Amino acid sequence: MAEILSGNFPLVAAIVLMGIGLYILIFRRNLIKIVMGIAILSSSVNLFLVTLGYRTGGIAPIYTEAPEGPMVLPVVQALVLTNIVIAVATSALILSLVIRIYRHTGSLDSKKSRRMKG
Amino acid sequence: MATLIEHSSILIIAVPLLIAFLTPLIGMASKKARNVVVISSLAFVAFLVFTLARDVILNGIHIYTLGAMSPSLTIPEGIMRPVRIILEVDGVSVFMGIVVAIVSLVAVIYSLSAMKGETGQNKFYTLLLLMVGGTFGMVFTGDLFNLFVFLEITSISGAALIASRTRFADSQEGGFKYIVVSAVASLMVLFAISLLYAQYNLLNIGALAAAMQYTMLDRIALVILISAFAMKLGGVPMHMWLSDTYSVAPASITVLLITTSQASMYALMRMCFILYGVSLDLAVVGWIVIAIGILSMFIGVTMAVRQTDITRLIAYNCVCEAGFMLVGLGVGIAVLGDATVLRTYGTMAINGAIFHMINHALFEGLLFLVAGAIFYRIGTRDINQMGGLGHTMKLTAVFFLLGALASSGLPPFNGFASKILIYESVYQFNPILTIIGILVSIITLAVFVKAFFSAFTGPSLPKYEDVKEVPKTMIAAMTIFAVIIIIFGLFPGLVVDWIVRPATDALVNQASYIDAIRGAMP
Amino acid sequence: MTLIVESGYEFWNPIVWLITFAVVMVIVYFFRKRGEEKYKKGEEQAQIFLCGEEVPAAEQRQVRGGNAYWGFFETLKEYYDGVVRMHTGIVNDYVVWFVAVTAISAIILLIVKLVG
Amino acid sequence: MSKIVRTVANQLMLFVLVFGLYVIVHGHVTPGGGFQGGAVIASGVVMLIVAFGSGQIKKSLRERRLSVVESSAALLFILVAFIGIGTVFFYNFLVGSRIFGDIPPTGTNPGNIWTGGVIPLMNVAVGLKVMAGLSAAVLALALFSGGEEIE
Repeated sequence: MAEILSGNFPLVAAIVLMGIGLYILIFRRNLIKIVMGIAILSSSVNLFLVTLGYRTGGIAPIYTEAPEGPMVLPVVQALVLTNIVIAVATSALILSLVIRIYRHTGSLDSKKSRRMKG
Repeated sequence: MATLIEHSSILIIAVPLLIAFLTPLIGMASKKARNVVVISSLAFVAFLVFTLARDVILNGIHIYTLGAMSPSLTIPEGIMRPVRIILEVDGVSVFMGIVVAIVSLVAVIYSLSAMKGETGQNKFYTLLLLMVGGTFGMVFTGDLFNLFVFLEITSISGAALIASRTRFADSQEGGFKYIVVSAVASLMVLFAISLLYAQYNLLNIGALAAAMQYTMLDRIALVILISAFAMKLGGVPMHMWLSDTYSVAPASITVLLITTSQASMYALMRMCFILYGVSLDLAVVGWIVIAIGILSMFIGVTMAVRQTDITRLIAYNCVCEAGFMLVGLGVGIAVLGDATVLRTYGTMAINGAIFHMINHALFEGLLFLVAGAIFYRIGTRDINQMGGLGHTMKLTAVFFLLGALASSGLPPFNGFASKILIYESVYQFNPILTIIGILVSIITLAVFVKAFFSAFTGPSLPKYEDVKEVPKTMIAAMTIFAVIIIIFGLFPGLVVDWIVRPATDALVNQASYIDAIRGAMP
Repeated sequence: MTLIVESGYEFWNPIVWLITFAVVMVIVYFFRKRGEEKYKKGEEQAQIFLCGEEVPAAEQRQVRGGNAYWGFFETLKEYYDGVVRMHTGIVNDYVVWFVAVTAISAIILLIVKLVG
Repeated sequence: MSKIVRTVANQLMLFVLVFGLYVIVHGHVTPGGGFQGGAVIASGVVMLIVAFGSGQIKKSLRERRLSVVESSAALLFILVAFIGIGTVFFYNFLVGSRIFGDIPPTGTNPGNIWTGGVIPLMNVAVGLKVMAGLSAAVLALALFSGGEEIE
């Protein structure tokens, strides 16, 4: 058990982070916390992806003064970078919308600030 | 011309992106020039889409590798799998491309006068073109990660556009809900993609489909993909964001949001039919999709009857129409493994679902544009405040009636042609589904009777006596939709033969999709 | 014939439908033509008649959309109470539904794998 | 903020700029690239906003100019991709030419900056775009939460 856990520790951490993110998104009604929940969800997926790209003994694929040895294929790294960029854009947009919602309704609670239901 | 067709799949995505960043610069100099550039670029894109569609339907799948002549050209050599971004355009892709091309052109024409008084118009057109480019990207790409990126591009630009009228509190709320839901859905899509990548070290859809083992992780990935895309297309019970969003966005943006929902449905089809294909538990997955579809039909339409906000009413009707497509697709998935059944009614169900997609975009688009026109003139969306508008806005009333009749599936409009395909094929699969479908259609008619009579008929109210018909460009936009609806209604056979059947053939023929990507590799 | 949508064992041809519709319209027009011809526009008979009462203003005459289908909602009251309560409009609940649907479908697929 | 903070921030901004530009320009030979370098510079702008207040920064960083820089940078990126369309979109047409055209040996090498073809150009474009875009976003958020409305 301990062996499996130590080998897959980053994967377990990613799943735990995903659980935390979804927990925040489900149970926290504060709009800022919802933004944080999305950010945590995004990081969990990033962690998961980066872990997939790890190869024992592989070196980073940067040729500039690299040591000898097998290099990893940097696909997941590229994916994670793209996802980080997207996450930045998403958070900036959501935060500006949250500010606007607060200005209009005077509340940061997703239950109190809603206008539409039914 | 041959070169143009060869490059058209990337040009269709890249030209809107290029013009998107050109518009703020032109818009600072002259507004008129900006409008001309935006419209002409989208017209050029539409032209490219049609030529590409003709070529794909006649000559088969197009493959376009970005950045190199061959999909597997790498340094160091020896990586025998596609690692580059590859666009793979088949029948379904060009079908969706045609939908997006028509709708985006109409949306831009409509917003010329509808958004005239708003601030930040340069950014509005930038975001609109980004959204169009993103939607084209979603339907043309052959790469799972690229699909995710374009999904996010459409989500982010869509949310910014929904909230673009900053003076309305509910617009901000709608934009917030849209971006939260989209972010969760697309992050879960990325998680599913990473589950697939973990096993096969592949991101290309065709190559993944060839390698698919259908292990436990694949099942989890499939479930996440289905529910995430079902959320993005507004399937019950994950549809609640849709009514909140569609009802508060500017009308021209709502029309584009419909196409992004359609693109999500396209992605769902791509995952089920091509990526997993016959290897998945067809009956179970088919019934899951059918269950979402039936729920969408029923809850969508019963909620629509209740609404007093006209755009919200149409938005719930959108949920209901999406249910029809899901039922058709679900039947198609459920019988995919059995070749004879597939031939007798399976392809017909998929035909109906795909034909309904373009019809849905047309008539719901028309209805939303009409609702936007009413809002433009009287400044309210509340049905209780309206009345007697038909006395002054005669053309708008006619357009609403046209869209309503097509949506409720009355002959001889296009909605009937696609719905009868779904009814009759689904009847052979399970008669109860058809009975529910016809019932739902009847309630849909009741929904629009309520909306039409309380908005357009009745004595002309004194407070709306000086309401005029909307500006000419808005009328022109609605006319385009109306004319296409009538043409599709009168000649459904031609449409089915020319664009719908090639799309269905591409969907049920997983092997040709895989072979196309294999053929491109050395 | 490409103008026809064939759906297995039925077909739908809008041209035939339109011709039938036109014929029926001609018959209807024929009957209508045989009716009274005394009606003239702009006279007293074009006015609204409410048993001699005064005709209310346009706002009062207008039937509001919110009043439509009252009986329908009254009959389906229990259904609507449940469904409307489902649509809370809180963004957290949207995520709950997504997680729930994912979990249920995953469980279904898992059971299928264990059974079959 | 106090005068000490302002002065230090003023001096530090130079180093932040240099480091950001270094990350952008060396994107194709070392870790980093356009987005990372642009984000470094934008974080320098955040430092200035914290030190001087958003109202002061708004005067020197005009919304309109940032928007122009952002759009033209994005345009540059797509145009570079478009030029390659003689072969395919995103084709690296500069390899072997005079501009960034050196072809490095495959394998370990000392890191020649004059390589990479269009990739350094795209890095610069992305760096400019991220720098302008993120600064504008941060500035707008700062002004926003302070109660000012921005176009």
